Formats: sequence, C-alpha cells, structure tokens
Amino acid sequence: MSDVFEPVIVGFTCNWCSYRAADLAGTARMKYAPNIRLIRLMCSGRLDPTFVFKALANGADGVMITGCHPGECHYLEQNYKALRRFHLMRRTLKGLGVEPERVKLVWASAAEGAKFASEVTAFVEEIRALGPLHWGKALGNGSTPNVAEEAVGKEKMEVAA
Amino acid sequence: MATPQTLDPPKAVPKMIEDLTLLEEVSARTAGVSRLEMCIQCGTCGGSCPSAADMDHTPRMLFAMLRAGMRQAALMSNTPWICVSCYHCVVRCPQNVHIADVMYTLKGMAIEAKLFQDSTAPDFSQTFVDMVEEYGRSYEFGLATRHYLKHFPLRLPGMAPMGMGLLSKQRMSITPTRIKDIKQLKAILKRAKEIEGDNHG
Amino acid sequence: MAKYLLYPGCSMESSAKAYADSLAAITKPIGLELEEIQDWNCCGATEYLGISLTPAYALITRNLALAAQQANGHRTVVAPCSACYLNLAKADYYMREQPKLGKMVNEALQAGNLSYKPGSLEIRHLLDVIIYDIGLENIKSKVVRPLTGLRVAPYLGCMVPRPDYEGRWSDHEHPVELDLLLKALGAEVIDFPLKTHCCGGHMTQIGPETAFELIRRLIASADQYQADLMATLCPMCQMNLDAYQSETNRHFGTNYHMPIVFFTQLMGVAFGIAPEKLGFGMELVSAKKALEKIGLEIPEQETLLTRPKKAEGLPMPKPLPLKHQVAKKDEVEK
Amino acid sequence: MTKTTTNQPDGQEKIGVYVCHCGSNIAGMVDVQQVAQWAGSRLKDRGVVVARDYKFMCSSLGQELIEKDIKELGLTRVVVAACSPHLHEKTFRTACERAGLNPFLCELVSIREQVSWVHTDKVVATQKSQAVVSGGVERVLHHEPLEPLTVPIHPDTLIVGGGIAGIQAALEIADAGYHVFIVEREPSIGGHMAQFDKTFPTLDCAACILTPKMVQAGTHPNITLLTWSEVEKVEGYVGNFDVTIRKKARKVNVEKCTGCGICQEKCPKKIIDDVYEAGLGYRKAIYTPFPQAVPKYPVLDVKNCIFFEKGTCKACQKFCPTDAIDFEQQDEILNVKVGNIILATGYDLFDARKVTNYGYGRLANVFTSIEMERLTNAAGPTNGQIVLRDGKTVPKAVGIIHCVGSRDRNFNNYCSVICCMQSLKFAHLVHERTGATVYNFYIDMRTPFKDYDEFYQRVLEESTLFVRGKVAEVTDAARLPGEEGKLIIQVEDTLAGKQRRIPVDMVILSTGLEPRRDSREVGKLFGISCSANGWFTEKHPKLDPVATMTEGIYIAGCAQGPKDIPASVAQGAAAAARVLGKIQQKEMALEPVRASVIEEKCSGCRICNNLCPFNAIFFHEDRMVTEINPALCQGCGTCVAACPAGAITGTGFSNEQVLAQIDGLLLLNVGDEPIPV
Amino acid sequence: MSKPKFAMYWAASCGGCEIAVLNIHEKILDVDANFDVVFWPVAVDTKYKDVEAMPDGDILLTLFNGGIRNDENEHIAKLLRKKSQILVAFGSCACEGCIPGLANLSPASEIVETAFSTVSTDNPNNVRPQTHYTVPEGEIQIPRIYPTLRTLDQVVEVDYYMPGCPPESHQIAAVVDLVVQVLQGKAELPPKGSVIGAGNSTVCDECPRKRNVKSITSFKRIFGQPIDPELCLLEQGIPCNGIATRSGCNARCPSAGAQCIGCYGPAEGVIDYGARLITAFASVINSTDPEEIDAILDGIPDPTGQFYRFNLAGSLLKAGKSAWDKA
Repeated sequence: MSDVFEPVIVGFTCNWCSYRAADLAGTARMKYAPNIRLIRLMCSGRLDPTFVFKALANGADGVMITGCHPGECHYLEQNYKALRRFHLMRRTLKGLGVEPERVKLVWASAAEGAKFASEVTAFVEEIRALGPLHWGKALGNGSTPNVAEEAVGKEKMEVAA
Repeated sequence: MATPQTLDPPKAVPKMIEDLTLLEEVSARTAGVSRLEMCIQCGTCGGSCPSAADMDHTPRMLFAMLRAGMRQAALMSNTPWICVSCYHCVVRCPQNVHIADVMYTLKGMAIEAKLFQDSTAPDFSQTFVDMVEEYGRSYEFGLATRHYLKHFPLRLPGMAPMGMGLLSKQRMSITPTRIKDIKQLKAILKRAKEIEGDNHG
Repeated sequence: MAKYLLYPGCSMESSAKAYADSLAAITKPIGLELEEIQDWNCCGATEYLGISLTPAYALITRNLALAAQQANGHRTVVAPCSACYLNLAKADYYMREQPKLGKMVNEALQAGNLSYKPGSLEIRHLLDVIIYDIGLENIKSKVVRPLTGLRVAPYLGCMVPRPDYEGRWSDHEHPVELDLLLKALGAEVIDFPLKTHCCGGHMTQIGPETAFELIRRLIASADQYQADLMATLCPMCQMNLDAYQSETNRHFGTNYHMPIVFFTQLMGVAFGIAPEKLGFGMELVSAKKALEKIGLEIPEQETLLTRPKKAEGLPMPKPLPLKHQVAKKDEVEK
Repeated sequence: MTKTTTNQPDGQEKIGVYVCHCGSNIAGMVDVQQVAQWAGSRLKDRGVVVARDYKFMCSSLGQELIEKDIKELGLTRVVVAACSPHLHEKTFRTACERAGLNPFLCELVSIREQVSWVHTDKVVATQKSQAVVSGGVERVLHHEPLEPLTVPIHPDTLIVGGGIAGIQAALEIADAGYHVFIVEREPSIGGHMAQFDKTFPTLDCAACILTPKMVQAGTHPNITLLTWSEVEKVEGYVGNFDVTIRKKARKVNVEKCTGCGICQEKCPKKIIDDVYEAGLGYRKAIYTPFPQAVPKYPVLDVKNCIFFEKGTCKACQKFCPTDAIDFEQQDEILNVKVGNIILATGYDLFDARKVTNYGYGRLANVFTSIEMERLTNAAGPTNGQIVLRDGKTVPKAVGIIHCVGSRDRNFNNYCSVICCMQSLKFAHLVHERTGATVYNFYIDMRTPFKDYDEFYQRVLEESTLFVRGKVAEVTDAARLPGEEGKLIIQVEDTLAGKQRRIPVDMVILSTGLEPRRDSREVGKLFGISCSANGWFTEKHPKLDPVATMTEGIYIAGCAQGPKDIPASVAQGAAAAARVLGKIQQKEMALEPVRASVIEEKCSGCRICNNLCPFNAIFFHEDRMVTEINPALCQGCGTCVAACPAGAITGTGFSNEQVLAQIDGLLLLNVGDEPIPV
Repeated sequence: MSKPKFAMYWAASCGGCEIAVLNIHEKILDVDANFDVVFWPVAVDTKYKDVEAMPDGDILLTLFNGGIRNDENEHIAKLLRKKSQILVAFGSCACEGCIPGLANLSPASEIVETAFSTVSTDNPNNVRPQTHYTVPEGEIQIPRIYPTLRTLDQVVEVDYYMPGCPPESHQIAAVVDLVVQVLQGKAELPPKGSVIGAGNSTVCDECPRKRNVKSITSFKRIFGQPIDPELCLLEQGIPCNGIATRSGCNARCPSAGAQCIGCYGPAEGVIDYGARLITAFASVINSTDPEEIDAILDGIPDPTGQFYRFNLAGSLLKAGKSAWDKA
C-alpha cells in the first residue's frame, strides 16, 4: 500500500442515468480514480440512508449518490425525494461529528460520462483531503475497545496536588 | 476643494494581437452577472438603442469585438459614452445580458487605459464624481459651468438664459451643499478605491 | 399608517424644487408619512458607475446603511428620483446576485463603521408607493378639482420601469400606473407611445446634439397627440425636457411649447392646493395656459390623433390582463 | 440489536463465478485469472464452488460453459464479471434459464465499463475487480427466483386530441381492425390545421388534404368520436386502463340533428370567435366551428345563449326542423376500457400581447400568425383578402417578425421550429395576393427538411426583403417624415451594422408554439412527465420518441414538442404502430422488479401514500394498511426506502441484496482491510 | 424441589427499569412465588463473589438492564452470561444504549472532564478518578471507563430483547406470565434472539389519531401552538417518531398529546432506527427546492438527538466521530 491515503468510496447510481453515465465514461475510455465501487439502484429514490451508514460503518471513507437531473427523473420525481433525504442525512451526520462532505449527491444524466468521471475524481480528492474515516477499525464489528488509560489520559489519573 | 482633474488626450497605443482574456475581464469587472458570453448577436440592443445613430458601433458589434479580443478598438469606441442608460436593451435582450452595466464597465476600463477619442464624457463623469467626493452631493451649478466652459464654450451664451432661468427660479444654487459626515464618506471611498485597486490592478 | 424612509436625492433640493414642494404639499392629504434619511449622500447618478465599480456601489450603499440604522421596523425606502431609485435598487439587487460585490462594498463601508445586509431594505419609487400603498380609491376621494379636459402625456422615462429587478411595475414598455393615477385625478390621459423612452439623460451635458434629438422625439410626439402638458416623475427628465426645450427648438428650428410638470404637482392641483404651493412657475416652459384649461369645457376635436378604437372592421384582441400587483387592486382594474 | 457483520450463508447455495476477458478489453487491464482464482479460494466459504475465466463469456461457447456447470455442478447462483448489465444481463439470464435456473438468480457485474476501461493500473484494477466480484457474490446470495407478471392487453385504444396527429393515429389503428376512441375538447376534430389556409412548403390547401381524413375518421366503423368531451380520470395500467370521460352537453340531440345549420342561421346572438377564427371573426351562440366540421352537429354555448341568460328566445328550437335542440340535456359520464392511450393534445399559441414592444393588442395593424392564417383563408372573415384591421385597406408594405416569444428568455427559450417556414409562407402569400413590399426580420433562418430551403429560395426570388436582426420595437410614434400614420419597425440590421426604422402598414408576428396551458395537469392525469418547458417527455429522445415512461401511454404531435405537419403525421403513425404492436402481443410481461407491503408490519402510518407518481400505492381505510398494485408499480423502490417500519420490500433490489453487496464490495465478507487500493 | 433462580442487574442505566419491574404490582409476587431471587443488587444483598461461586448456567433467568460503559459492566455482563440460561437485554439501555448511549457523541475524556470540572461539580482540588488508589483502609479500585458505551449484545450473546424506557409494566407482567407458563410446561419460549414484550409493528398501529396522506411544509415544536387532538401529530408538523418506533406501549405518548420519542426502538427487522426516520420524514416534505427543503429541515434543530435519542449505541455508526476517533 502506498503511504498516500487512498480513500474508499462507495457509489450508489441510478440505473437509468448515472449508471449509464458510468458506462459511457467506460466506452469513451475516460480515466478516473479507481477508489470508487458502484452499486446499481433502480433510482436514486431507492437510496435508503441505511445503505450510507452501513457503508461508512464498514470502512468506506465517503459515499457518492448519483441520480437523474431534477425534472429528468426516469420515475418522474423520485430524485427529489432522494434530494430531501440527502439533506436530512447530511444534517444527521454533522450531528454525529462526521464531515457532511463525506456524502455527496451528484446529478448526472446518461449523456454525462465526462461529468461522471470528473465528479468521481474530484470527490476522491475531496475525501483524500478530509482524511480517513477508519470507522470500521475503531468500533466496527465488536472489536474490543481499548480502555480507560486512553479515554482518560494517564496524566489526568494523578490527583492535582 | 480638489482642483478639477482633467484627463489627457489618448496616447497612441501599439496594435494589439487578439486578446482572448478581454471578454472574461469585462465580465469579471461588471456588477452582477453580465451573461456577456450568452450574446447571440441578434441585434435587439442595437435596434432598441435611442442614441445608436451617434455610436461608432452598435452594442451588438461591440460585444462581437470583445469576443474577438479587439481591446483597443473596443475601449476606443464611443458607444459606452453615448449610452443613455435607458435599459431598453436590457429588458428586451432575449439572452438577458446586463448590457447597460457592461457599458459602465467599459467606460471604467477605457478611462483606466486612457483610451477614448473625446474627453468630454469622461471629463464630465470625473468632474461630477470629484464634486460628489468633495461635498457628498452633486453641485449642478459648479458642474454645469465648469463643464460647459471647458467643452462647449460656444454654447454657453445659448445656455445662459437657461442658466439664469434656473438661478432666478432657485432651481440651481450657486453654493454647494456639503453633507455633515463628509469624513466618513471620504474614508469609505478611500477604502473602496483600495479594494478596487487590489481587485483589478 | 405606513411610515417610509425618504431618499430625496440632490435634485430635489435644486433643479427639482417643484417636485419637492409639491410632494411636501400632498403628503398630508393622502396620509403619506415620510422620514428623510439623515445625512444621505449623492447616489452618483449615472456617472460614478462608469468610473469605478466598488467606490460607486459603496457611495450608493452608504445611504442604505444609514437608512437601515434609522429604520426601526419600517424597511421601505422611497425615492422620488428615477436615477436615485434605480441606483439604490440596483446596488441592493446586485449585492444579492453577486455576494462578492456585497463583500467588497461592506469592506469599504467598514472604513466608516457602517455595514449593510443586502435585501434588508425594500427600495421603491414614490409613484409605486402612492399607487399600491395609498391606493387610487383613496386618491380619488381627495380630488376636489378634477383635471377634466386637461390632456396629459404621462411620461415615466427609463429608470423607473426598467430594469425593474423586483417586478414592481405592470410593464417595462407601457406601464399603466401613471396613466391610472392621472385618470384618477380626472385628467384626459393620452396613450403616449414614448412614455418610457429616453429624455437624453446626461447627454445634454456631454453630447447635446444627441440629447436634443431625443428631447425632440418626446416633445414632438406629445405635441402630435395635442397634449397640454407632460407629467413626469423624474427630475432629470423634467430638467432635460423643460430647461433644454428652447435650445432644442433653436437646434431644429421648431417651436414647441410643451410644459413639463411633476405628477405630484398635478395631484396637488386636483386636491385643490394653491398652485404656488406646488412649485408652479418654476418651470421654464410655463404651464400657465395649460392650467387655465382646467374646469373649462373643451370642444370635441376630430383631428385629435387617436388609434381606431374597435370600430367597424375586424375586432381587436382583448388587452392582456394586468400583472398581479395591478390586478389585485380591483380599483385599479376599472 | 443492530448487526454490522455479514450474516453467514447457510451453505445451501452453490455459486459459480465467471470472469470474462472480453478479448483484451478486460484482460488487458485486469488479471482475470487472478480474479477467478481469488474468487475460487477466498470466496469459497461464501458458497463459491467454481470460478472460471474465459475469453468471451457472451459467446455461445461461454454461455454453454455456464449452462454445463449449472447442470453438472448444480449451481444455484451465477455471477458473471464482464461488461455492463445494460449490454448482456439478458444474455446471461437467458443462458441460466436454458439450463433450468431461474434467470433472476444470475448477477452480472461490470468490470469492463467500470474497471478495465477507466483505470490505468493493472494491480489496482485487478483488486477492484475482486471487490466487485465479491460484491456480486454477496448480492446474489440474497437473490430470489422471480416470475415476470403478465397482463392481458385490451384491444381498444384511446386517443386524446383530434388534431392531425390524433386523426392519423386513429385511422392507422382503425384500419388495422381495432377500435379507437377519439376524445376531443372542441366541438369538431381537425385541430389547428383546420384553421390554416396553405401549408408549407408545397402550398397545398390545408382543408383540401385535411377534410377527407376528418370525414374518414368521422365515418369509420372502428372509430368512436367523442367531441366536446374531456378525460376526467384514468385508472389501471398498460393493457387495462379504465378511463372516465365527460361528454359535455351539446344541448343538441345528435340522434335527431341533421346538421342542416338552420339553428345557427336563426340564432340572434353573435359572439367573437376566439377559438376557430382566432378572434377575427364571429360565430353564433349555437354553432359548428366551421362548415366542414366533423361531426356536423352544432354545440350550444350556454355562457352566451340568450335563453340561458334571460330565459327567453329559443329561436334555435323554434326553427329546428327535427326538434333536435334539447335545453335540458346534461353532461354525460362515460367509462371506457382501453389497452393503450395516445396523447395528441397539441399546442397553444404564444400570447403575443406579452411582447408589449411589438404592440399587439395596442396597435391595430399588428397581427399574429394565426390571425394571418384566418385572413389568408378563403373561408376566413375576409374571404382570403389580406387587409388591415379596418377591414378594407390593402397594405402596401408588410413586415413579418420571426421568433416572437421563441428563443427569448423573457418568454420561451426554445425554438418553435415552424416559425421560419410559416413566415416565409406568409411572405409569399402577401406578395402573391397584395403585391406589397414584404420584409422578413429573422435572427437565424432555419429551413431544414425536404424542399424547405428551396421554398426560401423561391421567396427570395419574389424579392422579399430579408433583414437579419431581432426587431426591437414596433411603434406608431412617427419620428421622421414618411412615418406618420405608419407602423415603424425599429431594428438593427445586423448585417449592415446599423439601426433602421422601416415604416410599414401591417406587421405580422410569427408567434411561437407553447405547451397546452394544462399540459402538466394532463401529464399528471395520465402519469407521464413534462419537460421543464412543459412538453410531454418521451421515453427516449432519439430511440423511443413516441413512447413514455408509463407503459401503454404514447405521445404524438406537438404535445411532445414543436413540430410541423409532416412530423406530426409521422409521429401519429409511429404511435399507432407501437400500439398495434402491443395489441398483437395480446398479453405482455412486466419486469418483476416490484415493491410489496408486508401487511402485518404495516402500521398504516401513510408515509408512503403520496410517494408514488404511478398511483400504485393505495390505502385500505378499513384495514388501515397500505397495498401496492404490482402492475402499476414501476419498481423505483422509493417507497421501500421510505417505509419507517421496514414493511415494504422490493424484489430485485431488496435491502438484504444491497446491504450484502456493500459488505462484499468492502470485503468484509473475507475479513480483509476494506479494499486495499 | 428448589425454585428456579432469578437475577437482575443494573449496568449503565438510570434504574427506571428496576422501578418498572416493581411496578407490576401483585405480579411481583408471582416472581417471588416462582423464582428464587439470587442476585439483584437493588433488592437483595448478594456479592459478586457469590455469583462467581455459582455453577455455570445455575441462574434460569437474568434481566440485564443498562449498557456497557466500563470494565465492571463488562465483567458482570460476561459473568451473568456464563451463569444464566436465559439472558434478557432488559430495557432500552441494554438493547440499544438509550440515554447513556448519547454519551457516545463525546470522547470519554470529555465526559470525565465534564463530570469532574464543570461548575456543577464541587471539586476544589480538581481531583480525577483513578483506577487504583490507596487509602489507609487499603487499595480501592474504580471501574475504568470505556471510550464508548456498548449495548449488551455487543459484548455478550443475548437470548431475548425487551425494549422500552422503561419497558411497560403490563408488558413485563406478560413476560413474567409467559416464563411462568413455560416453567409449568404450558407454553413454549419464543425463538432465541427475538424481541419479547413488544409488538412487531410500529406505534402508529396502536395510535388512535386520525391520519391522512402526509405532506409537510414545516416542522414545529409541540408546545406554543394549538394541536389538533384528533389528527396525526406528524401531519401537524410535530416530529413524532411513532412511525418508526416499535409498537407495544399502546401509543402512550401520542394518545396523551405528546410526540413519540422512540424509546421502544426500531421495528422488527429494521437495521438502523435513525435511518428509517430520516428517510420517512424527508419523504413527506412537500418541496423540491433545495433552499426551501433546508428551511423546512431547520424545523428539526437537532436531527441526531431526534433520531438517535435511544438508539445511538445500537445504530450502525454506534457513536459520534469524536468518540471513535479517540478509540
């Protein structure tokens, strides 16, 4: 592994626009950062915040959600629902002290392969700048947390004279 | 009060090659969002302009020149100075270009680059501004007399009755009014000029 | 009772004294409370913007900053002068459209320990307030000497109906507000085609020939319609059309005599206020003859230039329903 | 109570993993052998029993490889790592089906479009491919066998809008032997085309080519004309629509009426006809919009009828030879069952009064294009005489302004397509009928399509004066000698680079096309969407221009966007062909990707109730639970994601599948560091 | 023969659960009648060593309430697991962390600081707790605080979950009944890992309020404005968690005119309680304009608190970043 931080990103794409945009980026041989792994949903409206939390909890450093442009939803208006959930989700993450920027919503039509590619590369850099989330390592999956000495720093253990 | 500063006649400027930063610069220096790049050359502006007859170029042509990077020719054009800010072109433009404000920008750039054929208009603006900066109010009498003396000495006699009329009807006062806190205004303008300087050197 | 902050503008104290006087005279009858912004400064007219961006906007915004301080609860600034109205409105709008500008301007204002939050004030023109807040019914009820028989050319000039950032006016090209007001005063309002065309602006100063042509167009057109006088709402327009009329006549060898008065003066007349209280007599092209007409019967004139009202022949399309603000005021409708 | 760790597979499933080389397309950037080996070894305890790589999985040999393994190794799940599912998902699903495995137990993951083609480091690309495969394996574990649901197709068709597009579609279908209902708002079919005089570029008379088709439609045994009617409700889904139609009361008994026209003659009430005559002509309170109207029966306009105003008159009734006038007649509500619907609702004209600087409505002699159509029409208010508003004066100079309300952000920013040709047509007609000098003011001259530019040439030969420039204003304020009493067109001649003032007697505004004012409501009614501008959105702008996102609903003509007559007719025919195709299938299979409600978990909170644009979700007030109609559901999954009780599940994209795929992608299943990039 | 043994323990929690148990009125006698209470710090005096001395699986039923905040909690959790046949995560704290779990929003060090150095604390010498400290009487040990609070099942295997803050007494009574029935061979135990003493649907299922299609234009606090007593609170813009909260409480709060705050945790099969509320609330907001949406969401000033009040430790993310960063 190189010493530069390579973020792990999970991408949720709409089957009708952004997933096809990703395909287009491929057929056009556009290059973008390999840090992203895509999951195909029928619609950005299918995106359940659970998916995002799950990804972050399981080791992803960022999540990219992509859908059809407002007004162009394959299912008429579901991307607006995704938009609302996204807003509330980011606010919640903020409350949890997680940088909301780790979750990004991108509109990309089936024609916007180039946009998709550049958005991915840009997002990877944004996350790289934010640094690792390493949530999984810390608390994930019942790993025994280290104890008081670290929580309550040693020096604090002494009585202040 | 500050001695009226007049601007020197234009110096010869070496021919320039296409300057493709021009359009951007004008856009950047215009208040609001100029949308200059959206022009489709339809001529609505040139058609609407009440004073187009006296312009070297219609606004439309001017925008084409900006695109073509003809800096000197564009800034030399009298068009922005003839613009009467009637905003007909602005509300009619099918692309919502902020035409009138672009004209203001071009005036500013022309003065900065000392590029204009006739110093009447720049002088007038400058004189007006000098007075405002001095008093915080415009001073029509001083302005008119000084301006006409310099630029239309021959018209003065013709204008005299009107001037007298205005005076006699107390529609013009010989002494300027000054705002109370002129210090504050001057400070603000001083700071503003520095900021402007930092922005476009 | 609404209370408004007044930004008079420089001309109100000099060239447009008649405007100031007549305004002062009518505020009481129509119950319009105005409070002058203390120590306001010139708005820079159309000149400063052409010199340098930030200073020009800082100059304008100082007034808004002062107004904001002074405004307790009331957030409407009223400007009787078109150029002032536009400059204030424009500064407020552009600082919103382009936050960067707002930043720079406020940075400058800091130097005077002032600041202004774009959008915190509402900038409106005097006529706007009179029509939509005071209301035509209210005004009608104050009319004691209707201007019956007086043919008036309503003239707004440019900077009030355009660019109209907030969509306050019924139209950019042929707004009806001034017409409706004058009709409410009982005047015979001509459908003046050039009602929002240019008076020459500062060209009287920097390119008189250009200006004279523009002045000629307006006067000539009003004359064609046999208007007795032109009613305006802009000091600059009044100045150009009135003070430069003789010079224009000389330039073109014409002989127009078209009095240019402020709509507020006509309101005063209709309210029965003595003309001298309304700044009459200050105009260089005397309105005396026109005023004499008021109240007198005028003979029907065939030659009057009017458009074929839907007579025989093919029917005309119905007029477009007025924009919301006008529409919602039913009294305006009729 | 929350589990973050991957649940162990029950060991029942046998998964086969197949990694495709796609020649060098994938193998060039991904070490496919390693990916296969990795899957075979590391994913063994996840149920992978065989993992192979092959040159071309999509080739018949590749497919046979899978089928063979299914049969011999008894695979219960298949993961293919190759190109995009949009390319070959169907291919591999069918392969599985052939081998007796439910096609939906096969998962295709893309390592070409999304890995080999877009990345440049072979090691990284290979690792990513492993992760992608791992994700597919976890996901496929949660797949369930699905059966596509099939619905019967009702053979009848509803066509909304009786303009040329609708008529064309109706005739195509009716001639093929299937029944069609045409619903038309106006008293007659024919649409805008019936108002026109000549049609560009051939200049044949609109009536001459339209009327026969109208009559055909009116008399066709397979066509039911429902004029003076509107659709009120649409329920059901492709193949099985239930449509409620309001047949507005004509106040005329069509059984008795012979269309003799006496009632119109006798009716004393004259009204300006805003619709057919575009406000230039008059009609009676009881009227047929135009002589060739189909059907021939008149309509009584209650709003303007003296009897309905004052309670007396009844002239029409008195004089009707067949006693067909029925003042008591009420609206009728019809219910029809249809399998497919074609929307050909057409367009509205842009309201030129909005462009105040052109003076329409203020300046008498400014006309709109539709007014011009009536003026030039031999059956129009002036019998085809092109005259000024005074009804007599023939213009000596005429200015035609293009792009009125089009290509203008203050109004509509799109190009209305027909205006250039329409303006050229007017130029020709004016020249031909009045000999007047004609000016055309244009921004860009747009004359594509067959014989259009030739027509432009012809108009040029007629020495029409073309000025390139968008007209700034039309005024009657004379400024220069020779302008008095004229309309002055002020414009910048952008080619001459100067401002011009051109005095004319008449101005024609080539007004643009707009979506119907109620297009959005209509779209909602039929469950289809509108573009930002308000035109109905087609399924695919190029490859499926007459279908919509809602199965069984098609669009034709200007409802989909501005277009001329040939294009409208072509679309009408195309939509008909699509419908006939569907009818022939007799029944159709729907993708089984669907949402459904687990009733015992549903608390009836109704959060999901307004989330479905396809009206597939409905609420049982009695049982206080929500249900989803599988035939209406399009499978977007928005409600699945929304249900706060987790009571809605979505086949094909279930929570389990997605969550498992996340684990797989992050390699939690093999307990690795999440994706070593 | 001797009665089956019963134990109850109180880890990181408020003690409300013990009260709730005592609150089951005469049913408590059944407990006494059918069980031999061997360990219940608040009720009987048994020492840890006594429990350690018991043979494994000696206790039939242990109700464990409270989360795992320190090493003592963990020790006892493991101990009781070993000694009990049936270990029930009793109450919200043990099931999903509850209010103590909200401390997971801050690093442990901060918690200690807050506890020992804020004005509310009278700590003149600014003393800090130490794990070992010698006093004349000898060395005392103080439990060591963990970086985060964990739910019981994040530390040991749990047989049954009984949600609620606290569990409703009638539900506790029902469970006691059930166990007694089982003892008398009259009933079967539910499958391991299942939730007992609660419903499978959500609060709305038991809520008497009228409900319609939802379309929300603003969220408001429940006080300071008239509330329709008949109508669904959420439809009135009150962020009521009932839609996502497990049924079983008879919709106590909503029926009493207060919004549900979610103490019964997520519905059956739900993986992340907060996520359900986020998506549900957002779904019914009536706006497509990002700014307007934001404005509407301002009506939920503390989303994290709103959605994870009881469930944070049991949620997918388990804790705030500051807490796990230190971990």
